[in-house]
Amino acid sequence: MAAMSGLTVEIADKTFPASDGAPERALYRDFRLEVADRSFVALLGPSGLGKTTLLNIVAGVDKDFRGKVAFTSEKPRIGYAFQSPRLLPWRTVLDNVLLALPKGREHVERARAVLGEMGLGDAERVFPERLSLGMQRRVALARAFALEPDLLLMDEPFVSLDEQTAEKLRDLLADLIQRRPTTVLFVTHDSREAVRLADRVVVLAGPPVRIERDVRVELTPEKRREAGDVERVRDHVVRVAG
Amino acid sequence: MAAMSGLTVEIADKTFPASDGAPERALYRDFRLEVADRSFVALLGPSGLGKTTLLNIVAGVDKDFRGKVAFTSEKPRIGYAFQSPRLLPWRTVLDNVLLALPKGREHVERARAVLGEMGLGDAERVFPERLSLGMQRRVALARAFALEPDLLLMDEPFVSLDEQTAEKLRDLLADLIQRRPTTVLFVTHDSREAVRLADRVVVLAGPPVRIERDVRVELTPEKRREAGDVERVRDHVVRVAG
Amino acid sequence: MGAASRLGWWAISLGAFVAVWWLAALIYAEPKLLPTPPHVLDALLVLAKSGALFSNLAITLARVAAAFLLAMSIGSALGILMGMSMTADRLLGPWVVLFLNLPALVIIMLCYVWFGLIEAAAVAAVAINKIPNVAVTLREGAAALSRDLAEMAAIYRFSRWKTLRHVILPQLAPYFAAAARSGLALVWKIVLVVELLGRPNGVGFELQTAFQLWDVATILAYALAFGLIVQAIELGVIQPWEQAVNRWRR
Amino acid sequence: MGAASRLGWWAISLGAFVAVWWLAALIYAEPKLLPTPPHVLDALLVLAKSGALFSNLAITLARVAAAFLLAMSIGSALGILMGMSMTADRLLGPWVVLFLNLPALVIIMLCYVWFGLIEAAAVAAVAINKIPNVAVTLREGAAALSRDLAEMAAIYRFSRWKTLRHVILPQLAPYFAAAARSGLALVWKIVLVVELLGRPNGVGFELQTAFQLWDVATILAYALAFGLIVQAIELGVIQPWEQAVNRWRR
Amino acid sequence: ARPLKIATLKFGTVNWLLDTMKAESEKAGKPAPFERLELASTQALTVALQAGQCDLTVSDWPWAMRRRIEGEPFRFAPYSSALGAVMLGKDSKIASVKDLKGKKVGVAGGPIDKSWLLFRAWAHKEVEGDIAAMVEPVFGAPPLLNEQLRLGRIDAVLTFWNFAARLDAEGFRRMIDVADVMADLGLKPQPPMVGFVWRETLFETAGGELEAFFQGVKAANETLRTSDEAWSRLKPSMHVQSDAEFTRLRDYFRAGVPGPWGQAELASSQKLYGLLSELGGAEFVGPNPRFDPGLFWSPKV
Ligand SMILES: Nc1ncnc2c1ncn2[C@@H]1O[C@H](COP(=O)(O)OP(=O)(O)OP(=O)(O)O)[C@@H](O)[C@H]1O
Ligand SMILES: Nc1ncnc2c1ncn2[C@@H]1O[C@H](COP(=O)(O)OP(=O)(O)OP(=O)(O)O)[C@@H](O)[C@H]1O
Ligand SMILES: [Mg+2]
Ligand SMILES: [Mg+2]
Repeated sequence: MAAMSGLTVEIADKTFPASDGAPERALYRDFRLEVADRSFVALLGPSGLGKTTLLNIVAGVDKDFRGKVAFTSEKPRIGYAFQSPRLLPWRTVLDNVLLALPKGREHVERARAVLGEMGLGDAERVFPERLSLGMQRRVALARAFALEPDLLLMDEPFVSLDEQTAEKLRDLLADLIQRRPTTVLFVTHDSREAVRLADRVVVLAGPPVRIERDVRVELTPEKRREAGDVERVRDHVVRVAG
Repeated sequence: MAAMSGLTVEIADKTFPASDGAPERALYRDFRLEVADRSFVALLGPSGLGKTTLLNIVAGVDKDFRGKVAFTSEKPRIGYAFQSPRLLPWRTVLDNVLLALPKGREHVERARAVLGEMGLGDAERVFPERLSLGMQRRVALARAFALEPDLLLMDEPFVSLDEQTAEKLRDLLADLIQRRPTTVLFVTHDSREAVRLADRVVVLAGPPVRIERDVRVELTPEKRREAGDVERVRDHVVRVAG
Repeated sequence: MGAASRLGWWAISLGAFVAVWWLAALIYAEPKLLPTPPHVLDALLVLAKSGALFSNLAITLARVAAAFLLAMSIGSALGILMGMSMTADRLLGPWVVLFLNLPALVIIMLCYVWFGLIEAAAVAAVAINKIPNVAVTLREGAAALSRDLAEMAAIYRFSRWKTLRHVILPQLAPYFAAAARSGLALVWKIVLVVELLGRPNGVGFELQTAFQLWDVATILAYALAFGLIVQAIELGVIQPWEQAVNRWRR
Repeated sequence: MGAASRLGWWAISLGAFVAVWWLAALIYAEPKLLPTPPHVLDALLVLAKSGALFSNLAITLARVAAAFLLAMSIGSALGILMGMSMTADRLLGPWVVLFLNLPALVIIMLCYVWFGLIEAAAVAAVAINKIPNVAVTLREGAAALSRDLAEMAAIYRFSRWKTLRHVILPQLAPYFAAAARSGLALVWKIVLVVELLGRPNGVGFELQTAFQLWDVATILAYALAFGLIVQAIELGVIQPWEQAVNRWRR
Repeated sequence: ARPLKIATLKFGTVNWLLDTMKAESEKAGKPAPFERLELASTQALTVALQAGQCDLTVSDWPWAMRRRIEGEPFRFAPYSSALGAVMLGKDSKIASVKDLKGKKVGVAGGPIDKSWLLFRAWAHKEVEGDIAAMVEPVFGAPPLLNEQLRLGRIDAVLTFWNFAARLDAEGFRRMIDVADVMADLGLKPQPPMVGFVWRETLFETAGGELEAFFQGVKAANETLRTSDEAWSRLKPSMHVQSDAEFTRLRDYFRAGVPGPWGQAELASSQKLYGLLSELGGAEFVGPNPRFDPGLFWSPKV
């Protein structure tokens, strides 16, 4: 069974030093974010604020900060859909997904199934640079989904996708979360999308980054599909952020 | 004064050959698109259909097809905001913009002004990899805008930007077009955005790509800012596409 | 590009080479200084018939192969380590530069003196000569590795081996190709010197003898024989390998 | 990394080198075969006092510099051409492989015979030896150039020169660094051989004499002197350059 | 008795001596008293001796003397006194040393080659000052220099006797033999320069073999001096281009077969050493030159 995967990020200080004429950027100062186990938190905030940096800190690839990241369980399995696809261009689509998974037949099956659901069934053996950017992004999503992670970090996952495809992927994500309890940190610029998917929308402002607004979204799955309800909550999110 | 910059694309055949287990992709067959001088054409269509390929053909970097691209004037100046930023990572933000411009003081001024308007005033001397993806995309847009092109190709230019910033950039784009007559080919997945900006929304379907629906948007600039009118036209676009 | 077309181009290119050489030799008309291709072919046949060609080439090739493998593996390991770890680079960098610039003569001499005029000393001398070369080339590659992909590998918990095989080595492929090509050539050249200085056989030994007797045709015959072997390696191993590892490029 | 810290690490690393050498020499206890550092320093001082050190080093360095510049510029041009044009690669590739593997002896001999035992022949021989090396390294770099950026440059109508300077060369920087480092070393080594076979002066010539007299301390003194010069070039030119061209990496 | 291991150059003239020795032994039904390690360069020979890969090698004695002074217990026994010559172009106008002024002169073996040193000493009496400063010396490998003379790129060459013989056979003019140079310098009898070098310790491990070996050397030298048949036996392995060249080589070799080693030879060697240390300086003889007669050894007859 999946581990508990809530987390608390405390960043006493995260600053990118000045270099070569670039000014110093003090991104975070005494910042704290708690994410409950199995919750779906959407992060909204202006471009260049530090959202990606936050995900990198949570993922453990950015260690150059003062503060700490504490998980409820030890070492949750992390799936990270980066802002750019970060595929291995010299491995086929299928291999890119498989490399993130443990060995085993059932994993191959699962990878194939996820790719199929994402409309990449006939691209399994293609090298990533021969795909459109939207397809590459879907491969990266497939990689994160197929892993069935405890903690799923997503950095604007559904851009470069047409509305229909994006819709399908949102459903896939909902499925995944339902099948297996997962904590999700989801960066997006689309407030509608945030409300449609998340339990909680956190609007960030700064710098230094602070939580401007923390909106709980208490809609049933059905209501989330209705424009009216979504727009109502969204107004709430946007008005405050604006 | 700017040259005429309407164009006609005729693609008798555009096929990516099969390679290494990847199936052959016949993208275009007997496709034809006319873009009037100074018009703003938005292209909508599913991910992986061939929109980027179309822009590449128009831009002249993809020459491996049967057919032809005819411009009303000779050699229009082209600005292309690629789907990924394609900045020179070893040149600063300002240099990246300046390299696309002719030499001269007034061009430096203009590049600076455009960067400033895009909220990158303090990032002029930063190397691109030290920017957030949204900022990189803005630099790439600044490069295309500062050139004051006759023909502006844009491939999902406003993703990775928060709603506010995106809004500001849309205004900037409108300004640019007003100041100087420009023909725009604009790929997006956001039908609202398409309606808000374009004179004409072309919905593509396939493969092979065909024009599923060609909607003229006859809204005044004021009406474009009103949700009601936009949604009305959008319903038209989306219903047919769906 | 298919194997057939590759072979065709190769033939055209080398044909042109032979033509230029032949013409030059005819114009120069000094067979003692620049023999014509048939002259050299004759010398080659004489050497082949006597068996000297094959035995010497075999011995030299064995030394080249041993030293090459040794130098490539140690040098790559060292270079990748230095490229990826700042500390390793700072500590080992100056040593590498020093050894890189130690004259072959010095290394060969010291190896022979310390280990005796034995086969192992010869191979070691060549490998020591070549290791720093491989190391500096691969260090550049390792220093230019993509950070994005390394982070991806870390997050998805790729094992060390998986990271090396699927993330790092593919990025180093062009550096390997460069190191292998100029490495093979360098190793061969040093083996010649090593044989000259202390082995009683091999191509280097024969070349020196031919040089003393001013037998240019024989010298060119040996050079040609090795050149053809490398061309075969190029066509049969390196180029297919390169093509395979570059399949993914659009 | 600041210049001071760079210098510090360098000193630590070379200090360790000297320590290892010293220890080995003391244990081996055969000053004729492995002299201690003070021994070699003595030899260096003797050479310096007599002026032989400087005059020979100067002559050799001049040859190294000339051949290096020649080989780097021609080799780079050739390599970039081959990397960027398939046709050029197919036509010139086999030639490059052939010349790459032509023994130094052959080239030196033919250059001397055709041009006489003159300075130009020596420099040409070294350059010809080195050109294919540079070419194969830069070809790999040129073949791995980003297509995305090339397309960008084409659309924004970068001139040839602008494309070369701002798009192509920065991508080739690591290949240049590799070619320059191992190139300098190779050129120096071949210059030694060239001097040995047909020049009346220079370090190679002196090494030959020292070798005949079995004067290991003098041999190491010359090797050391050149090693230090290269270290100085490394610290003063190559590393600052590398740091400057790599500033942009995150 | 174990055969002695001798390191030689593959193309060296000492092989003619050793081949003859071997053939004569075989004719007498005995195995050759030595084993050969053929190497490709003079450096390789010294490395081989130094690294203990052979018992004996071939060298000139000034080198052995220097190493002996430096502490290597080397011994030396001569086998040849053949030396080089100054050769001129086929129709060269050069008649005497004076005419060499301003000309390009090839020198095999480098600036501290003993023949070159002696030639300079000798020329000193013919011209005012150092001939080395008056000509343009071109140092290089002997085969390269031969080619340069053939191409007319240099006007004269001072080279080793076997290379001189080859030029001689092709009709190039001989200006002066180094043997004559020595004679003019008062080095009489002409001291043999080239011989076998080995470590003193070899006497303990293979004293008898060494005696036997030098008996063989003496006998073979005698055979080569007198028998044409011995030379026709060697001819196929001599890489000669013409009969003229063969004859020249043979005659040169014969002229170089040294007589018995005695006090007179020792004295003239000492004189030569004095001359060389004066001319070549520390670079040639080492920092503290000293003539050690203990270097020379000759078999008891
Ligand atoms: N390696 C780096 N060196 C210096 N500054 C950096 C570096 N990486 C990011 N920054 C700076 O940190 C800030 C935040 O970057 P980050 O990528 O986290 O933004 P973001 O919120 O994800 O923006 P976007 O929505 O545009 O992706 C930016 O201003 C950027 O310039
Ligand atoms: N170099 C290539 N080699 C082979 N196939 C390619 C290549 N480039 C693109 N394709 C294929 O062509 C199709 C169209 O690609 P294109 O990038 O034009 O799509 P797109 O409409 O821009 O999609 P997106 O909205 O995802 O960016 C894709 O199916 C892709 O796999
Ligand atoms: Mg971001
Ligand atoms: Mg696209």
